[in-house]
Amino acid sequence: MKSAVLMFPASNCDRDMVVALTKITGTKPEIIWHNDSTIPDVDLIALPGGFSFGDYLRAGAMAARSPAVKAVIEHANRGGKLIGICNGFQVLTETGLLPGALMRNASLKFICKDALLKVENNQTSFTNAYAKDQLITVPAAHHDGNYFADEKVLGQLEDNDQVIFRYVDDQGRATDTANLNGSRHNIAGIMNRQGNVLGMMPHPERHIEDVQGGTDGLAFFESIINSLNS
Amino acid sequence: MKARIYVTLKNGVLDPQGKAIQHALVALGFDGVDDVRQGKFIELELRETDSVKAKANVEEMCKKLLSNPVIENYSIHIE
Amino acid sequence: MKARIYVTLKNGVLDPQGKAIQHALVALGFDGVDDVRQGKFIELELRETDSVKAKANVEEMCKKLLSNPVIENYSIHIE
Amino acid sequence: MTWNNNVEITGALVKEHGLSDDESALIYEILGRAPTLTELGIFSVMWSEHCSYKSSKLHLKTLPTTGDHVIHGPGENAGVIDIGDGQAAIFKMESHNHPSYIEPYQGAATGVGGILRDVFTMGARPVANMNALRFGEASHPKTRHLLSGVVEGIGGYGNCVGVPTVGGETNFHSSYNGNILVNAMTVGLADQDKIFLSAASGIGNPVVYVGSKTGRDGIHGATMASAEFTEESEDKRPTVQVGDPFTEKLLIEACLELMSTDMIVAIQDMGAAGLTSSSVEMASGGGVGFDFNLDMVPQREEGMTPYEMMLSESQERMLIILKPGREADAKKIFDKWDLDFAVIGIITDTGKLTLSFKGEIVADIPTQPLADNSPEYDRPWVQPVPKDELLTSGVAAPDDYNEALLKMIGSEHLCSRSWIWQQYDSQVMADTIQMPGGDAAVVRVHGTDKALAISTDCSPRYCFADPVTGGMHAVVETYRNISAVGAEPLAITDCLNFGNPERPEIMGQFVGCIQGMKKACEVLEYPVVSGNVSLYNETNGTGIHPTPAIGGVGLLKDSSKMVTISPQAEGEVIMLIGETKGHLGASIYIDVMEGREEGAPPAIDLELEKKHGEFVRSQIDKSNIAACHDVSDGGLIIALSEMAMTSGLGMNLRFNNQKVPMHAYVFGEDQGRYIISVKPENADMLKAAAKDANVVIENLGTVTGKNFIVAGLVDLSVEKIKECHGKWMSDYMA
Ligand SMILES: Nc1ncnc2c1ncn2[C@@H]1O[C@H](COP(=O)(O)OP(=O)(O)O)[C@@H](O)[C@H]1O
Ligand SMILES: [Mg+2]
Repeated sequence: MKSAVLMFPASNCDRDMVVALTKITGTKPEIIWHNDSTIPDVDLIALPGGFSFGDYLRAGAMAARSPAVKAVIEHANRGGKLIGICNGFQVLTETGLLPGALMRNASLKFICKDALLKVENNQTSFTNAYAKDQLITVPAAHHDGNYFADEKVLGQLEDNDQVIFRYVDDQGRATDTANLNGSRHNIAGIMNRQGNVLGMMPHPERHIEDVQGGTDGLAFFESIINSLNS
Repeated sequence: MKARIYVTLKNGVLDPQGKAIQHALVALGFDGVDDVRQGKFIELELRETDSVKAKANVEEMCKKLLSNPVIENYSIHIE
Repeated sequence: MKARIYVTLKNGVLDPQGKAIQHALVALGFDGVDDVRQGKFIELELRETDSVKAKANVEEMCKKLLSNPVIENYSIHIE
Repeated sequence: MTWNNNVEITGALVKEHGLSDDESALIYEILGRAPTLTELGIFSVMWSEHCSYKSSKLHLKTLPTTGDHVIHGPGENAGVIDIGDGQAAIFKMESHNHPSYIEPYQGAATGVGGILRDVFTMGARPVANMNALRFGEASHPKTRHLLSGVVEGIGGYGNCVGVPTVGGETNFHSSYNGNILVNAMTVGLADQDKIFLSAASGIGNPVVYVGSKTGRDGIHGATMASAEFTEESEDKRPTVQVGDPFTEKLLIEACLELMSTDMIVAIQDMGAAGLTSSSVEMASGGGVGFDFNLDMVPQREEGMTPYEMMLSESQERMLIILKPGREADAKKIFDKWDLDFAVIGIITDTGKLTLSFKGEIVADIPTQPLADNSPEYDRPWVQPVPKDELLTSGVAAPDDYNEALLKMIGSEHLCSRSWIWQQYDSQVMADTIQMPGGDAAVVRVHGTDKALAISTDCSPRYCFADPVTGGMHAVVETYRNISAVGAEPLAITDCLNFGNPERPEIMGQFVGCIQGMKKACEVLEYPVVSGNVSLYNETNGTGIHPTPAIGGVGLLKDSSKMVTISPQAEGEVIMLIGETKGHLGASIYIDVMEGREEGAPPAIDLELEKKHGEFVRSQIDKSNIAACHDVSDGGLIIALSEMAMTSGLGMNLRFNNQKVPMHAYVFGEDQGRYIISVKPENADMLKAAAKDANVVIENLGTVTGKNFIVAGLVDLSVEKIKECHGKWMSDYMA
């Protein structure tokens, strides 16, 4: 699998993403700089976490308007695979590739905590290596992860099985206490209708080795490789 | 000239910051506050001297960057 | 009645957000933007009906909570 | 007001600048004439306590600063130690106390920014942040607001720059009601052959300013940090600096990119006293002069005067000496990262700092005397007398140990700090292998099997009761915390926070703590490689508790050997290393249960600490230990219940204590102790090994079930203890 990681000023999980992709795919991803207007031909583009442009104005807002993102949108429109993790998810909603918006956490505080997620849909390019309804632990660390969309959009997301990950308790229930940040419908990650673009707040790339406290992030990347091979 | 832009959350969008402020006000003993909404206030110093043109230009800025139509409304004052 | 509060950074206080927004506007091709400052805009729904009393009350809220006197100024509009 | 550089330098003006008559006379002597206003400003900040260490220098010199691992000790921007394979760990701790009291968010944020710059200016990529915080008592009306702002500020800055904040410590005490302490530490990694120093050289080389523009921020910040607080100074508002972590992140990346080339001769961050101290340090360090054209300084505000430019403490700025002719290449890097880049001067052979502004020379000062002839005081001090030993017989036993345990663990002193650390990204960079909540934080050395263990510690109540023992204790506590994860303690940094040094008893506390630190560092072979002093932490004549915060760094050669405080499985055997004598003086127990702060702190046997540390480390290295936790605040039972809470597993324990009253055994804070959890099949071997090493060890029980049970004393569900432990701070901050 050929991949690339898009870097904005003050991206800060870019290295983590590069390490994860290198480990899992065996090849080092290319780096795309936010000012590049042409991007390499790859199977997967990853928008990493961080605080692009300081997260000033709105998280991801300025990054979403950068030249490289225009090219990334074209990549996605051609059916190319695209993931946005944390700040990357915020950027994707700001571009409109994914619906909704990510607002300040309901607690108004930054939250760094292992999140328990339920894999709601495993029939996707990003989750086929998980079992349906599998509970996985993935570290979350964000200030603006409170997913918002209006009822109509939420209804569409649910009806089309576009909600991929939800914050749940250890019984798999999407309760208010399990809801890390106040997200509508406990949403932690969603996919576009076509199934090639995914955004999520928690960081699978931080859980790929035992010493990091878990390896539940591995299957996320393995799923993408599976989907390209099938 | 100066442009003042007020960016507010749309009706129906929950405003955790506003809610927290209302809470804190009550805790401080201020009663009679029925609702609080927090938005952004952006001031631009523009080189443009024609207020109609300025307004059109700022409108464009709001659409392209300064507000997120999924959750926000904006209004513009030029002076 | 409604109170609108505009909280702005004092003169001379660095405004990293404003700076970044200005940069982004320029990058998007908007020229002629000399300066950008970002502040807060807070709307209160008050039960009070006397505008003088409301103003005094809101003034107190600004001092105690809504603004940070070390780096911010505020202004109040009652309607 | 028009600006006049040549105003008459009156006595009042000199005083306003915090300079004494003697100091003023020295200025005239150095210059051979009256200073200009700009020069007066420069002298005043350079000779402030904060920059000159005039009260502390004499005593700091006594600390051990060398050792096999030390590459650069104090004197550089940060300390540098050898961690093998040509790599180095670079670290330092610094205070941002006064600014954080005035504006907690920005004060704490800029504190983090400042310490990060001290570390990356030496060529290191910052890999971990720590924070040591002291707040006033919980009932003080300001505490909540300060705690909330400080934590948010630390998180706001550290999270954005993408450096994990991996641990710290937090105390509450009334002595900090008007003077909170915010000490921040950064640890970075570099290759030993890529370490950058600040001494300037090369006559004619360009001096380059990079980073943010200069505004009027924090003018006189350094002198503010050197003056006692009065109620009035809370109004000194516009001097607060605002941090821009976004720019800092770009600055880190741009500087590291520049450092990967061969263009740099020397580099220095602009910290306290901004352009002044950075340029004076660089020039005097290299024995050269600087010729600056201040018109070239990137300015954020209009009409800035030379005085303001030289004293501004605007954040996120660096000064770099480039090799000649490399300006354009270097500028390309800063352009890419959207940062200001300006050649503001050149190196001269005059030995002077010469500043011109709009064609006029506004300052012309020989840098050597400005840097080195700064006053050095031998302030009068009295050797502190330790408080009397507290007799255990005068301390009541609890009626109910269940309740006592819950009361202790649910107090502000011992409760979980998770409300704090959850606001910090502790995992960014994906190398954090031990998160906050344990004894030491552990971060991997990226791409290797090695890891660094880091801990910050100090028990101000011990230092208050007996500065010498307290100073020793702070060092020893980091040593134990680092040993407890299996790492070898290598070196420390310190942040010495004290009251007004002009009072002999405060100066005595300072000297006493240093005496204790010195002894501990010597015996443990654990040198001081960097540090910071913050004096005048005093409001209306009341000083803080002496607080020599220590930041220790250790090395784990094989990170897979690391242990945590969490027992791994049921059936493991719990053992206690070290002797329990039941020392209750200056303990958390008498504070929480009886509201007293009396007695001498527990004695410290440094040789024993060393022996126990070595024993624990060697057993961890042999993978004979499943979990380990040192015994500190709150004593044995607190340490045991912390282990139970982290694992979620219960314990069935029995205390075979015949010698001392049970409550003293349970809550006493005797030093040199560790609790280990050992697989049953390893238990006998471990005991034998302890015997061989002449280490006192005893069996306390086993890991089992869901309840925390001490026969005849305590029977509580681990869930219940956890709930109590987790509640205080989140309730307090709700
Ligand atoms: N301000 C803070 N920021 C981050 N972590 C903290 C802070 N205060 C305490 N902690 C963490 O809480 C845990 C307990 O702290 P402490 O009781 O000081 O540990 P110890 O007694 O082992 O030195 C440690 O893991 C420490 O890193
Ligand atoms: Mg400990």
